[in-house]
Amino acid sequence: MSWLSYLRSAVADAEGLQLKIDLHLEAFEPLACLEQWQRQLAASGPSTNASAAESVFIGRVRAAAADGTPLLALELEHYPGMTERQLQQLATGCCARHGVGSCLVQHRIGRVLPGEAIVLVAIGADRRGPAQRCCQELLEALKHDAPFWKREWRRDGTGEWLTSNTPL
Amino acid sequence: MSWLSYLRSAVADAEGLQLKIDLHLEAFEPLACLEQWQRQLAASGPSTNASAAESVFIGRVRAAAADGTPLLALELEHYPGMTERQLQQLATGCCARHGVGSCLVQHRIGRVLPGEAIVLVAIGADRRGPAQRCCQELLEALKHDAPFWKREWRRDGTGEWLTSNTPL
Amino acid sequence: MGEPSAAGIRIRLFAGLQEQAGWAERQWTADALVEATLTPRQLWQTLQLPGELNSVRVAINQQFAAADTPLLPGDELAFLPPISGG
Amino acid sequence: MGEPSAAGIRIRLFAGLQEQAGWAERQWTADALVEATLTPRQLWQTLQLPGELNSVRVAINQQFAAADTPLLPGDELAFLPPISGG
Repeated sequence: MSWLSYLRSAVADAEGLQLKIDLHLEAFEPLACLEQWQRQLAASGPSTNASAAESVFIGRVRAAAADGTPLLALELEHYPGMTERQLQQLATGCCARHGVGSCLVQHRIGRVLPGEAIVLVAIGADRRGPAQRCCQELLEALKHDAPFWKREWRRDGTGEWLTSNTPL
Repeated sequence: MSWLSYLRSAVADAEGLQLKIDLHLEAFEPLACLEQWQRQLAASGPSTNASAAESVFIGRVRAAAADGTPLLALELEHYPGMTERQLQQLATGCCARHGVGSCLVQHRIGRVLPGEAIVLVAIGADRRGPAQRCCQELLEALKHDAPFWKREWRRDGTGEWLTSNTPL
Repeated sequence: MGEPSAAGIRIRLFAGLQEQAGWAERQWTADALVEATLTPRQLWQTLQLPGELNSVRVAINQQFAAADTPLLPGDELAFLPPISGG
Repeated sequence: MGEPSAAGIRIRLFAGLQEQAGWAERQWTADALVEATLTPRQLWQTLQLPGELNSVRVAINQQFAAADTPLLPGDELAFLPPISGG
């Protein structure tokens, strides 16, 4: 399974926060990652039982480019080193602000096909409010403050760098 | 697998909305339900490809009762007929307001043990904003406007009906 | 379960309210309905249900309804204590 | 990749900016640094990078930084065009 091809993995447990961040060079299955993550949390002790509230976001590549034409693939460039560091900082800060217990971030890099997952964010907390707010805020943070760049490859072989995110 | 023991299932496809609502009398696995749901969506035609944005919420039974003592189990009573109808109405309205494409709601009834899932809401849309907002709004709606009642059973054998939800 | 008398009104209680009242379901016979319009509020008082009516929600035929909605023979009336789902 | 001269400043461009400039990485030699403080803003102008500096973000040693931060020998400087992740 290609989703096992983790590029780098950062696992932290600062102040009780269970944090895991991975960049994937090849397609990953969000639900398989989630399942593995829940097993890992369960194995890390009875005190970190399944969270009462879990908020999850999965983002996938659209079938169409920004101009409406069919999309061949999305190329995701990153800044090796800084991207991982920024993700770690953004996640740690966001989780601390909302007081949540666990955070999983999985992000694709490289050539991503329509329908494939680009990003997975999963936040576990004791209450639904913090879980949902943290999941949303972290998603916006990594969309705007983690160095990733998307290039759309169209069917005609031309490619164009995107200079902004899809509007909320 | 006990999660297959669906009590009732409502599947609708009004105005392009893919909707599935189930009440489970026995424990269900949220991720297995999600996977099955995604397969079902994929099988229903190429036009309903994997959504670009999917927002998911999973709620589980806490280990402690509202008064802090260990919880033995949560009993979930419902109003057979009205509960299903209300869920259907709430989901259809919420999805229409936010213009989302797919909606999965899974809810437990009966005796639910700590750590077990009570509720799963999964919303698929073309953009993250509508997916997230619809998921949150529908969760609040079903917490406040679908006839479910929780009774906490404590270790000492006493039980108490809850008269409100956990705060957001 | 109450008698399946379609001409009467089926009254249902749930959860804590059912426990406090000591019953889950009753059939209000049709002949008591002939004289005047009957509302959930009147039935709440007549049946001497516990607590305040404004702390519960009313459903008629499995849809939320106002406490002063006139009831018709065959209706299913339910008093719903505070909801705690999800 | 540029020369691993720890005393100079490594300059990196990404995505669209890299494509427009026509290069990905350069080494700014240390001897050009001795006279005065050097800032990302000055390097942006000196290197005649395309577009407006305020349309890009500056990172020094893989942390976001202000465009007027003094650079030190050994620093890694990056100009980041608008981000589009997630």
